[in-house]
Amino acid sequence: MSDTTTFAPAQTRSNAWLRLSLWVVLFVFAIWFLLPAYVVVGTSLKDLAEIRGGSLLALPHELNFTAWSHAWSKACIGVTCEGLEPYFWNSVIMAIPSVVLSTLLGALTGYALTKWKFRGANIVFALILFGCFVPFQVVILPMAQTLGLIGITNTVYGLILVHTVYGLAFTTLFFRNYYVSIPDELVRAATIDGAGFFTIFRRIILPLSPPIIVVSVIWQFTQIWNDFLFGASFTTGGAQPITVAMNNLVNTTTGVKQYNVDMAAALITAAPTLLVYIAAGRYFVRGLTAGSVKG
Amino acid sequence: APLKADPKAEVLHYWTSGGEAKAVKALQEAFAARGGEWVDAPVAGGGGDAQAAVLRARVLAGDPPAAVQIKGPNIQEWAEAGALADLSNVAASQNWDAVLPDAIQNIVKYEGNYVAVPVNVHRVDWIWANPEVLAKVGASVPTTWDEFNATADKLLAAGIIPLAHGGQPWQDATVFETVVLGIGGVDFYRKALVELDMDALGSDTMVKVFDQMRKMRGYVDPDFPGRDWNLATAMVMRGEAAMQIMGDWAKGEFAAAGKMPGKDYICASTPSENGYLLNSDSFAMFNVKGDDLIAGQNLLAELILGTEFQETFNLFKGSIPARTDVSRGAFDDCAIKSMDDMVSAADGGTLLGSMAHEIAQAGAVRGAFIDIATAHFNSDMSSQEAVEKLVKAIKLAQ
Amino acid sequence: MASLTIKNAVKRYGSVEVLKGVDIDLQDGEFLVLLGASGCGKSTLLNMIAGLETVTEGEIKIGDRVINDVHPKDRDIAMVFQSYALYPNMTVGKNMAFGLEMRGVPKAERQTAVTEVAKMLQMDHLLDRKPSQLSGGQRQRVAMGRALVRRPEVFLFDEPLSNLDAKLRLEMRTEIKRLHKRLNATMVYVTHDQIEALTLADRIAILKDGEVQQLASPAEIYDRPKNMFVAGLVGSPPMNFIRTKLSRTEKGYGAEISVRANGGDQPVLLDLSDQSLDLGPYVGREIVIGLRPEAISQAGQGNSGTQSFASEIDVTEATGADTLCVLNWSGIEVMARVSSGYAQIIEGTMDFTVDMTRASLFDPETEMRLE
Amino acid sequence: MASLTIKNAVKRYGSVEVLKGVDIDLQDGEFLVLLGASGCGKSTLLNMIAGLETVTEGEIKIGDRVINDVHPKDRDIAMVFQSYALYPNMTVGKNMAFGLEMRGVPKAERQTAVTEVAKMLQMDHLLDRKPSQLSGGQRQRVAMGRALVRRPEVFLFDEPLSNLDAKLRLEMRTEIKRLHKRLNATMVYVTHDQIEALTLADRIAILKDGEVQQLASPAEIYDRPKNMFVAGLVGSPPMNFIRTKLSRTEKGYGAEISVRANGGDQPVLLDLSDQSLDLGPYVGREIVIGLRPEAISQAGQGNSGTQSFASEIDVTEATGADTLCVLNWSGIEVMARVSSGYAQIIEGTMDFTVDMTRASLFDPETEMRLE
Amino acid sequence: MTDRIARVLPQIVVAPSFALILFFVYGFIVWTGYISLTKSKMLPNYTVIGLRPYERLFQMDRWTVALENLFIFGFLFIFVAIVIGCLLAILLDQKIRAEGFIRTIYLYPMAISFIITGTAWKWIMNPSLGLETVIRGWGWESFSFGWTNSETLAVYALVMAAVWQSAGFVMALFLSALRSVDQDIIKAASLDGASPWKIYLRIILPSMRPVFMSAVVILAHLAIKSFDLVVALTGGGPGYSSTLPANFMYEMTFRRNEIAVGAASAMVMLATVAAIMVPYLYSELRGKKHV
Ligand SMILES: Nc1ncnc2c1ncn2[C@@H]1O[C@H](COP(=O)(O)OP(=O)(O)OP(=O)(O)O)[C@@H](O)[C@H]1O
Ligand SMILES: Nc1ncnc2c1ncn2[C@@H]1O[C@H](COP(=O)(O)OP(=O)(O)OP(=O)(O)O)[C@@H](O)[C@H]1O
Ligand SMILES: [Mg+2]
Ligand SMILES: [Mg+2]
Repeated sequence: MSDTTTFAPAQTRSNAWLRLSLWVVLFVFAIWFLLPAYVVVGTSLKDLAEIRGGSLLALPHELNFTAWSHAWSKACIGVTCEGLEPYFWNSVIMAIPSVVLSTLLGALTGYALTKWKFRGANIVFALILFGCFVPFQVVILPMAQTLGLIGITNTVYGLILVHTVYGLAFTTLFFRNYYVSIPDELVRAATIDGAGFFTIFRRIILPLSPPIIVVSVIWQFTQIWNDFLFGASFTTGGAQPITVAMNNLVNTTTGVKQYNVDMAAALITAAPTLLVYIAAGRYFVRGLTAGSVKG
Repeated sequence: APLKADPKAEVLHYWTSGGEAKAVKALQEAFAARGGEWVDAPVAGGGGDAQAAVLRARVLAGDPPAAVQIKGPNIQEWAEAGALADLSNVAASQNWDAVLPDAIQNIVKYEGNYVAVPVNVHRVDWIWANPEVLAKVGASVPTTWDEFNATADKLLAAGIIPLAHGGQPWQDATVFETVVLGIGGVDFYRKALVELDMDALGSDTMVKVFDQMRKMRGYVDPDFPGRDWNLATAMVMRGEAAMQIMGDWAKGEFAAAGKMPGKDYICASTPSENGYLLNSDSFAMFNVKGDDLIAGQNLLAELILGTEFQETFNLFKGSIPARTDVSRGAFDDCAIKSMDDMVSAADGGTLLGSMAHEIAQAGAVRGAFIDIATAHFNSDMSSQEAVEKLVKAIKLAQ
Repeated sequence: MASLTIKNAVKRYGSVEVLKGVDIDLQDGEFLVLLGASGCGKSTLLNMIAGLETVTEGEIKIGDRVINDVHPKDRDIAMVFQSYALYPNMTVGKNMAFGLEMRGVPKAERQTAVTEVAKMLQMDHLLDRKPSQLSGGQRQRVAMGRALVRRPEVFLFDEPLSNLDAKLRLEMRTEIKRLHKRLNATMVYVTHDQIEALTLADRIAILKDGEVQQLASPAEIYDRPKNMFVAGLVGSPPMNFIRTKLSRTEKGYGAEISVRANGGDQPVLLDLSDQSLDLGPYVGREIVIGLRPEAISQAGQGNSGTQSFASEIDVTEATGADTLCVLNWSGIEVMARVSSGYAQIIEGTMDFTVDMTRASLFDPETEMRLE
Repeated sequence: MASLTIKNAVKRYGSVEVLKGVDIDLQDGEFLVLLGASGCGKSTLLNMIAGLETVTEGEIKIGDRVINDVHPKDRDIAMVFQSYALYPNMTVGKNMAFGLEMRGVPKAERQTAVTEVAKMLQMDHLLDRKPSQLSGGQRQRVAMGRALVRRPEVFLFDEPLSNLDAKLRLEMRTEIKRLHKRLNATMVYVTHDQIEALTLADRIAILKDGEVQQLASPAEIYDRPKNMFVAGLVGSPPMNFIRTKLSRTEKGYGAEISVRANGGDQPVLLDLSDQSLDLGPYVGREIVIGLRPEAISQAGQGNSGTQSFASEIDVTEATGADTLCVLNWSGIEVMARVSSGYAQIIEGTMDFTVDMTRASLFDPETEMRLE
Repeated sequence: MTDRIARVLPQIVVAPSFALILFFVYGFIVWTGYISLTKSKMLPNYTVIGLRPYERLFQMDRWTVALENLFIFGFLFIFVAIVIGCLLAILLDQKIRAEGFIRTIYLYPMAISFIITGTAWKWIMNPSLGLETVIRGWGWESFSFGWTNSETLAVYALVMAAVWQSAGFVMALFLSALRSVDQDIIKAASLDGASPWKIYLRIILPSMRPVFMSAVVILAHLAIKSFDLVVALTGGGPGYSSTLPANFMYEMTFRRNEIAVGAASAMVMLATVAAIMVPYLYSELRGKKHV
């Protein structure tokens, strides 16, 4: 990693200038990337008078977390005023099984497609892959009918099914591309050792998969957590995920629009995915290169 | 009457802002007071945009909510699709025929039977004006469009924004339909926007309408796109702008800010020959299974059209009750003017459904109108071109 | 007990025929090396024996049992892979025990077996390491250990040493040889390194494009290659091929070549009278004379060639033990191997002696050995 | 003109000293090979010459110019990399012309130069291919062509052949040798393959842990290694080291070993009288006798050893040209190289002759050659 | 017996996933295709009327605009995101201290939903609340950032916000690829006399074609699915100048009771995607035969 592109004899003077302009560019981009975050966080920490009086970019006078606690437990959504908390847990209950299921299925499928190549495996993979590109708006109506048919409409199971299915394309892609780089000989050796399909998966392949599991989990978690369309279309009321609730909260006003609460709500909604990225982003990037970039 | 099951209703609505939310809360409390279990299903945003998807998804899944906030021709279409429950029993026992004006009855009845409960009547063709600002240029609220233009020019010269306006297509369409009503007259409005008469749509009058729209655009400040209507209202309140053309839900904003009608702000109808553009919210009851849900629907219907709720709700919302026998005592001058005007318009045959607010036309045609109105308003399209496009678009949408 | 019989084995991938009917018969305890260039089908054949690839046509037997449709784990074989294919997530001990565990061997027994093999391979101190913590040679050893611990009847090796550096390769080669002697198990060993083949094999099967070219002992392959392909494949530097016309001489037969020496080309008659075959039908026709570099050496000092003549040296390469000289005969580069004492000579003409008893003769058209 | 002088070159990465003061002096047109195990600093030194790494201490000169701070492109050098480092997105022609283009050579001239070099390397038909469409050997050739086309004064090679298979390696080796002869340019060549080093070099510098162990001609390195490290590194199979005690004998000096023969151990006195150095001070002390395998051969048939005795053969390995036998002397495995005619003998005792004039003696403590 | 099961086990294991995809992706596409040929209005209706919905679709000005926008948006978004991502990757590749920290800053937008992204940028671009007033307040009177308010610039506002969200991701892709470039190639080019800048431009970037392709595919998928961003940032406006096909489809299907037209637009969208993706997938899977 330390072995990056540098060219030994340093022509120091022009280098210093280059270095400086490099930092300037990096810094400008950092500001650009941070600007929205700054606005959102800043606003969420201000009180209403401050918001109305000052500019969007002014620093908050003091760190005022009341908007946060309000958004979490007191803000009104429709006729109930319990804040985002119950919906947060809805999202958790929805996201965890979907992530686990789609990752597991993707892993198994990717494993079978790469390490047990049967006739047509590539076509099957291409067909699955194309699933990445279906705009979700297209599937709402037939999905609604299907969910109704199965009898899991307006339940968390419905959402888990939807997210699992439409996450599968991506997880399969990730795992497939990762497993392609695991030598086939490992599977052959294990076969001779007497291990079967699932034993090899469990004992050999899965222990090698953490990097790509991280990718799959982060990607799926982000996608599912941030989903609005499915959540809004297939659930109502108390069963809604946090994104829908946040949207309702932001659009629910009794009296004056509370920008600070809205922003705090947006932050609470984004917090889990943000934390995941900040904490595990490095592994995400690393695994992603293994999983989707074929260089 | 004693029912076998406790009433229960899932209510799908998009009343999540301002007075609306308070009003729904009132309804929910009343429902609960009668032993009902209220399942709240708010879908905020976009004036029902998001709700439309949810509703279709739920109906297709065979699990519709009990009561849904829909209105205008949509009610007829859902009824035609066989999705709506018959409310004749409640209507008969509560004697709805007697208390609802014909214009409203037409909206909520399908093949002679009630399938929806009207909540209120909004008037759309209002001008909300700031008297102080008008006074600065020595003007009063205009009563003709020429006067409007003259006043606006004066305001412009004085560096005041004449017209506060927001940036969603439906707002453009709202202004558009008041201009159609004013410039073209009641009959033209009916021919063009209700009956979709191609001659009327393609007429010179329509060209004039667009000419006026082009002028209106000049009276709006450049920052209007993306602005919410209530922010435009606030501009009038603060005196940054002189007037706003908006339905009477704008009144809720004035009220919330503690402003008094007549004193802090003036409500006047937009220039027209006694025209009245009506917008009415209503709840449609969908076919559901289960005694508790049916009981809930009936109870809800009864409560919604009950005088008590009609009064509280409309006081919050700024509109006027759908039924005519609610006591006027608590309502302000603007509301009373609206009530009076509605009666006289109904008598004079000048009571019209709003196109922009989905009373005159259902989705596709309304969408076509809105498309052209907003496209014209937001570009430098010529009036002639706009008319041509309008004719084409309406033909296509029918 | 564990003989291995391959009868007319054919492998097709779709319409591509990768193996075109291979026949090999292996005694119990024999060490067979499959030698061939990359892509000739060595691994495919090995995988078919292991049961990792299906057999398109033909029959594979271990002992008397036809195993075409037997699952790999029931074939009583073990395989060592080029990449070692160690399970990266398991310790060395676990790696070795895995096959036993899969076969339901009780834990205590597994442990005993693993310890024993680890001792034998002198790697008992490595048992708790992960493969990533091992050097290349150690990994190779673990891969061998994993195969050994199951005590199978047939061992398969797929280029097990090609990832090692020269020195280690040498060591491990000797070790495998010694193992074979000790276990006396049947072994099939794939390589494309001819030195490995020559040193290890009881018999070598030389493959080309899915066909066996020659199946014989190393000495026979080296001394009496069946065709020019085999002759060129085995031996380093490879056999020199000199194309010339066969003529009848007083003593029997001979072939004239022109040798560059002292700045000019000199005609030299290579004497083929010692060849034990009847060359009559070839007289007047072109033949190819194959001469190994060691059959051409510096004259004198007890080198027992059948004839001697001077030749100019183009380039020399000292390889330590001996020195290679590039000569020019009939316009072709010919390698000669001389003792290292002569390494210093770089240019100039020197006397060489040629041992024509060791020459092989080929038909230039069919490229087959004349016999 | 293009001599290369490295004076006390030191390279440090942080506190790690990778090169510890290297001194090398190279004549114009000389071919130097840097030989050493992986990680000893060969590439680092080469990169320093090329200007790809800074010089921590010391001085590097090409001709009379100190180039420590000269940019790589101005040093008039070209380099061939182990991975070839061809630009994957460019055709062969573009690859070769790129260096000229960067130096602002006009297009027509570039073309001429490229065509000429391509012809010389017999790859003019490849000019329009991308590197990915080439075989390993062809890639190697392109990498060479890219270096040649600029006609630099110094060529640097970093293990250029290690990615090729044995046969190609041999061919390319000869080709490089011939190129050197033809261009007469100064060349520095890194490898860890001792055969390559021995065959190519005018002089070899043997590196270990960042220090030059010996800088001498191949013959001297092979015959008179300066220490045991050098002796063990060069030669395959490596030199046998026999540790024993030096004693005075009638003829001068000798050292006793025990040789396994006919089932028992027999004492044998190795005669060291022919050694041209004064061993007096070492009498009674332990020394290490280094004997190359070819110094131990089968007795008779003109093999001119200085003494002969019987020894039992443990394992034999036929490598074609000759056969290696593993013997057991003083409990140590000793390799002997016998002619291939003896390949068939597998076990048993045979008479061997040892050429003690070719023995090297080392001090077991310092591991230095006794001189 | 068990052997036979073992032999088809891989197929059995793939089957559920494949069946799910077949049904929920391809089944639904077929369903949508069918609906696009019917007279469906407010609810799906299965009476076929032929290609009429497609005719109507292509006569709609709104659709033309949406399609045009998709091409403008898609092209610019992918192009700019790759350029910026690439540039940042190169800059970060220069042995930057605190690289991990900066990388996180660049990458975090990927974690945030388009709804929040859109809302935040909507404020920042709001002429009276956002950046414009602030910068004018600093004395730069002519500064204008009200892209969302301009019919012509609104699409570029979408591009900007979308780039903001994805550029860091592209950067990460490229950075990893840069790190795996053979160092010898760089050395060789340096010896050949190429400046660092030339080395990147002429050698390294051209050799990272696969990464470019991966980035294009991932960005294309984001571009096609962009729906929330439009809703949150411009609402499709001013007018409908910044709608994208996904928004068009939604509007038709759910707001205008034109399910058939909505379905037709979806089919056109899918066809566009397929036209781009199928050749890519084909070449990708072809080329990977040997792995
Ligand atoms: N699954 C497959 N489908 C089609 N052809 C294949 C397949 N597997 C191998 N081949 C082809 O079969 C031939 C023989 O391959 P094999 O792996 O047996 O060669 P090899 O002799 O082991 O070569 P190497 O020395 O490179 O390992 C090759 O030409 C290869 O391309
Ligand atoms: N950038 C660096 N920082 C720290 N140590 C380094 C760096 N580059 C190389 N080294 C160390 O310097 C030593 C010599 O490396 P070098 O690459 O010169 O070895 P080499 O002889 O070329 O080996 P090989 O045969 O494996 O190529 C190694 O121990 C290596 O770990
Ligand atoms: Mg192979
Ligand atoms: Mg190196």
